[in-house]
Amino acid sequence: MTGAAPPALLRMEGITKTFGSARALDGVDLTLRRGEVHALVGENGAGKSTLVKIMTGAYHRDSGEMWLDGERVDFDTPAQAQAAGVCAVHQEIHLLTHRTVAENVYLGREPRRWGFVDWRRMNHETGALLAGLGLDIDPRAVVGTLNTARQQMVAIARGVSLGAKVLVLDEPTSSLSPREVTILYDLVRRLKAQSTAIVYISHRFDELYAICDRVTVLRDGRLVSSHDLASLDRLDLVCLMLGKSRDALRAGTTAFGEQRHAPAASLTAPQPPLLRTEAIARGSRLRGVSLEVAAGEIVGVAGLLGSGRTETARAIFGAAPSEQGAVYLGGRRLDPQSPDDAIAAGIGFVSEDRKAEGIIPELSIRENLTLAALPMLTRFGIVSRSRQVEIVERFMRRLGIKAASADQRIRELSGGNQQKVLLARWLCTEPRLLILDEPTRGIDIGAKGEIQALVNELAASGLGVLMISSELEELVEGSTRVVVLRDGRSVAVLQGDEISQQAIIHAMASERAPAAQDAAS
Amino acid sequence: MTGAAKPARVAAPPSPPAWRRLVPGPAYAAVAALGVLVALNALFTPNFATASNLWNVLLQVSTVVLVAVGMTLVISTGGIDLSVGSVMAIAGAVAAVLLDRGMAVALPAALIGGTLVGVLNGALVAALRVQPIVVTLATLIAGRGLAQVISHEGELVTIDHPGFALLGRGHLGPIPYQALIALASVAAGVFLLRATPFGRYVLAAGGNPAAARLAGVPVQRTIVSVYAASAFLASVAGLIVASRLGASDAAKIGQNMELDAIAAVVVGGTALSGGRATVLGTVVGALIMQVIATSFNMLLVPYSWSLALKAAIILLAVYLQRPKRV
Amino acid sequence: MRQLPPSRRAFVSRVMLVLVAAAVAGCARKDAGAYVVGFSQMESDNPWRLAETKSLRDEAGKRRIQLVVTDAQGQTAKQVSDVEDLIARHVDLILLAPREYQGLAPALQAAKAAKIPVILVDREAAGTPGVDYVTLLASNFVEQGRRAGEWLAAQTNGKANIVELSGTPGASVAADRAKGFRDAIAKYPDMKIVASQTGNFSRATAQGVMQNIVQSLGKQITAVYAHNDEMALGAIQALAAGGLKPGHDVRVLSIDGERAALEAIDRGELGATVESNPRFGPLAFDTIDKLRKGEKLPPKILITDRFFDRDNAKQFIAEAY
Amino acid sequence: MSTTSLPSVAGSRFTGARALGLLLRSGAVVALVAACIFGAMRYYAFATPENVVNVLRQNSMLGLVALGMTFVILTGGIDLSVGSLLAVAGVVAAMLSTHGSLPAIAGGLGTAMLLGIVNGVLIAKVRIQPFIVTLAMLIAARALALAATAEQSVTVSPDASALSWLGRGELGPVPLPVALLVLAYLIGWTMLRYTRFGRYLYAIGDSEDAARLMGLPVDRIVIATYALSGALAGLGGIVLAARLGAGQPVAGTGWELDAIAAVVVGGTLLTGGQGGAGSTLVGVLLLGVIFNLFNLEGTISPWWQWVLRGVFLLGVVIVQGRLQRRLTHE
Repeated sequence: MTGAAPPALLRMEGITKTFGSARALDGVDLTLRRGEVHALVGENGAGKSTLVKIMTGAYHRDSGEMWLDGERVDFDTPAQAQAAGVCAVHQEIHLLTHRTVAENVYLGREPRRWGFVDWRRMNHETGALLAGLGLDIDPRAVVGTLNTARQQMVAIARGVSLGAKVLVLDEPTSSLSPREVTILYDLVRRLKAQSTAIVYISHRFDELYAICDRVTVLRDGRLVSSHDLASLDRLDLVCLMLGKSRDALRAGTTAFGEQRHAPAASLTAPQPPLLRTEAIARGSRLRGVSLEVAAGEIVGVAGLLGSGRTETARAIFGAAPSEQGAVYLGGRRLDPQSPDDAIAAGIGFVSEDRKAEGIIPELSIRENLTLAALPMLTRFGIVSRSRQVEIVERFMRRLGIKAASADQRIRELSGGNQQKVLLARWLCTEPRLLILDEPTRGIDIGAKGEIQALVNELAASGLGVLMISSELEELVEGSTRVVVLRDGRSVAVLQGDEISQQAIIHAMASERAPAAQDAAS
Repeated sequence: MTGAAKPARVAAPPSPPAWRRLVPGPAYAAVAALGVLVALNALFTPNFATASNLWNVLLQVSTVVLVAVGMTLVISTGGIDLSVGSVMAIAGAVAAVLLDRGMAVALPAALIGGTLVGVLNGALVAALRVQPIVVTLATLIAGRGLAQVISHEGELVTIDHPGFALLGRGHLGPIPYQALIALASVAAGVFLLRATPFGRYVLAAGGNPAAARLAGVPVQRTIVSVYAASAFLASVAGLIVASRLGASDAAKIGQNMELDAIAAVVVGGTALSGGRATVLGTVVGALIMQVIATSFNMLLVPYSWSLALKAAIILLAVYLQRPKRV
Repeated sequence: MRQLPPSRRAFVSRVMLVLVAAAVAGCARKDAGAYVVGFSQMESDNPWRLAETKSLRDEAGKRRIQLVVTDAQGQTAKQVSDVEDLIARHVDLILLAPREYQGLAPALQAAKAAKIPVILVDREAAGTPGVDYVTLLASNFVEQGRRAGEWLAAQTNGKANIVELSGTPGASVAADRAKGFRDAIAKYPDMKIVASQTGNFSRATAQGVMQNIVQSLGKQITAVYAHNDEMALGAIQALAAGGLKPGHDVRVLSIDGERAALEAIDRGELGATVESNPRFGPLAFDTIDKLRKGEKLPPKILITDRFFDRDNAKQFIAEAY
Repeated sequence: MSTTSLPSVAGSRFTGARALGLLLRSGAVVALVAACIFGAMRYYAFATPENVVNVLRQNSMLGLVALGMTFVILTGGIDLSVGSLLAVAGVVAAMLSTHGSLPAIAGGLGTAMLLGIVNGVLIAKVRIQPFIVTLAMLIAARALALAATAEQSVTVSPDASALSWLGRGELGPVPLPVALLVLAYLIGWTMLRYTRFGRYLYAIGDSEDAARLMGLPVDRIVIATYALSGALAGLGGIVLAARLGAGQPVAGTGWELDAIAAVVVGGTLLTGGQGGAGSTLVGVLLLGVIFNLFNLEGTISPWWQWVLRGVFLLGVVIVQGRLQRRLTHE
């Protein structure tokens, strides 16, 4: 640390927090300066969220000290922290979805007139606030009717209106499109100029380098180091996070290994593709997507948020059946009307929202893993316990699922292990086609690599994979072909050497200049 | 997902010892409470610890157990069934009215009639996604009226049929038939939940319906089946009560049964939020409530005291079994 | 409404039309000159109440008087509301079967204000006959309890261990029948109530409760006094199940005189039942006739209750309710 | 800086959602109007001032209870204990009436509110589900009422004139219970719409986690809500006792279900966060008018009344379910 550093706005020293027998934080220090964007990084379980929750009063620390503006502070509740100027915008946006934007922004400190809520003033001031932040959002709109990006903006606006000196953004871009990301950057820079300190948590290195000034790295609840980001290259940062030396890492950031842009052997043979969709459409979000997947192939699906990526997957899987167009599997028309139809035909689907649409939290790993395969494990209406156990053991070993036992509740596992169980749920049905929607979102780098390698291996063994991802590296390195969607339509198919981040971005945003280019380069 | 409060890698809970798997879920508190209650009664209540009283308690608890097993299934899907009492009355009424055409007509008709109410409940909950508490509140009200309409416009229809009387009064050795029927329903419940796909589907539908649907679980069918099962078991209970009484008392059969059954379920350790179920726990819960009622009768304690104790037991049991905060 | 889309507006107006048609078709406007009697029944969930309502309906039909019946579902609050609705309907007279002694004052006041005469049926309510209501057609519940007690004393030579199955907690009939019985046995030091638990006037509840008491007291029990026949019938089942022979080891007696009870007497299981006659129809309408003719009425008219035991039960089975 | 414009998809959907939301609530209003028109055409006695006052007065007590239930349901909770708390308050008020009106009213209200606070503390602090806590309170409070009175009704002392006035008095042509009802709903409506406390109820029902993270004192609000529900049930009980001239330990049996039905029929969602006082009042009146029509008809057997009530409730709920689904799907 240089002696010339500006005075700290918020300082945390020796923060320790224990849950039961697990030490979540162990003597962590953090210093925030005025007007800086401070990245907080680390793998799952590193203690980022715990640190933030202590900072914003949601948790109480076991020991350690905290100073804000040079004064010792001690927050018992989020309310106290907010009053002192420390605010958080969480990853799952915590807003009231049935209430209006203005109500959300002013919740807890509504402007009043003679003791009663002054609606007019509340709406007016919210409008002014949003406009001041460069946002065009109706203060009377019900939050639930806004898209995720706008909800995120509302959450930030709330923090700003609270007069936040410290604003924590926890994975703010996880559900934003590159275009929306630039709006967020605008906002962050504007706040920075107003000398707000921003704690920025993200898994995406592009973002960190694009917007952050300094970085604090945590690992397993301990502070690894704090740096100026400019003096640290990506590889160094990954090494710090993983606690590995620079040499131990492979060149690529994904685990798909060698670029496998050469088409799979099967694709060259003149056999019908495994999956073919013909201009499938549903409502206003899905307006004509055609794509093909051959056995043994990983087909990437790229597109901005709202381009119909997830809708495509759900239509092929029958969860939200297409209203027009056709879905062919193995040359025969399928048009699944429910997941049952798709499953029976040999399709598996791992949803992007693991928590809401993937795991059954109270059930064990065993039950979660075999849920889709139950009809196959049933004889005379009874589930064969021995076959169940055998399958579960086989897949836990093969996928390297780390758990105390197959009877452990799935909600106790880490995100990466949960994702592996969900993959195994489909693999044990022996599917022909696997649809993966954001297979590596929100999981730590180690598990991410394992899953990517596994997908690669599966495809090599003949499975067709349709992989939706918002990580361009993943698409570029993993896919034999990439289908690019825009506004609910498939607009481009990239093959072989055509596949590059530049090309994908170009296709995603063809008529506009690739706005997110600086973020993605 | 960043830096969760429960780092899985740091603290993977140890695998439970084998004996723990015998006692399902978090029902230890309930089992312990039952043990304490029985022990206290054996010491202080005259004639409590006798074989004949054992059969007596089993006899009385069996209808609640029947209904509560169904309720366990419903609650583990995250639902609730307030209509069980009225379904009991409907089944009793149908049987009473049709008995002069023979048991072969009356019994199936009663069971089907009662079960149809459950199918209606399930269909409304599953297909129209109306909240279970409202749907079954409506069928509770309408069902009670219907039962009275069926039994000749509210009359108390006397049943005089020796075969039918066996259902509620017959014995196999010292064991009452109805206790055997209840036992069968418990066994079926345990078996369904543990060994069949249906059981997994019930828990999956209760634990995370969206995920269950995407995993190919027939969620709607499962929910309809669960309400139908609850109504079917309630119908059986209704027939037993009618048989024991020798009359279909459409106004009173099954009154407040929903509360007794729900109490048994929650005391037994099944969470109202769904996704977890323990049929054996429910049996324990029902036994606790029954032992309180029986012993208070035997000790001739005023009614209001036993109510107060019941309330306390419900709270205490749920408090002890509440899931640890994460 | 201004936000309704057109199709919905059309739907609403169609519904309205149907409603109007239904209303006009079945219009229940008061026929000029017809005499309408309102009957506020307190509940309808047991045979006794049903028999009472039926008796009034039948008699009204016979005399071509319109009878409007409301059911308070066992709630005093609703009964007050029911009476108010009858007043609003401008009935000419109200028969009121009170849920409780207390709590009906506002109903009586309202009727008085509307100049609609009220005749109380089967139970008393707080107020003065001739002022707050015309008269009371009474069952004497205390007397019923007393007669039961005396019969038991005579049968057992003043020596008995009695289990009392009482009615719904808080119901005045239960209190009256308990009181009369206690008054009667007070003279006999060897007649003891060894257990008194509520059976809620319900056969099922009483059966369960009795089963438990049999478990605890067993052969000590020599008599069961139930506040109504339904509970007695439940108790008989429980006694038999517990190995005690009803009518032999244990004398069972109750009040009401419903058909099932008379049959039980005939079988020798039930010792006796004091009639609580539900058939107020003829008496009620005779009283109404007298009132319309301007005759002076006594403050209380007692309905005669018979007493059924081994000697006479069989001959009344057919006519019992 | 220029205003950055985001793709504005929300605008058009928003008005549609709003219209449906309005219909969701106005569905009950339409039904109420229809029932009234039906009654007025069919029964000469229906549209008389006398009958209108009757309906309002008869339903004022349930109305008070349902208002408290609305608050609780808005937070996503449920209060099954209201019927028992009503009985406790009535009984306590009647027992204290010999000491004068003030102790009687204060004692009754205080006891019910205290029990409501117990509910709230168990729910907010001990974190047991509302359904279970209030189910236990339903049983325990009834036991309390029965035990305190030895299962007998308690007469309200004639000396407690202010207490009696509460149940039987009149303000001009308006019976006092009705005035109280109107006042309570006015205050309730204002509270929900124009006070922080009211806004917080919606916030908690919408998302308790979000409310907590936004710094709302969630526990305190939840406790206050159940206290309020208890107090309103208590007020209902006191008015009822005053009206009947007696505190009955068995009063209010099953009223929790009637209150829930009224709230639901009005259009408040049991999931919390949506609905309001006005819609509950409509729900109460709608169910009240239906009972009134039954009585005016006078020839529908009680059991058919049960059937009709259940089917009606089912119908309303189905229609609302469909509207609600359309609302969430759009």
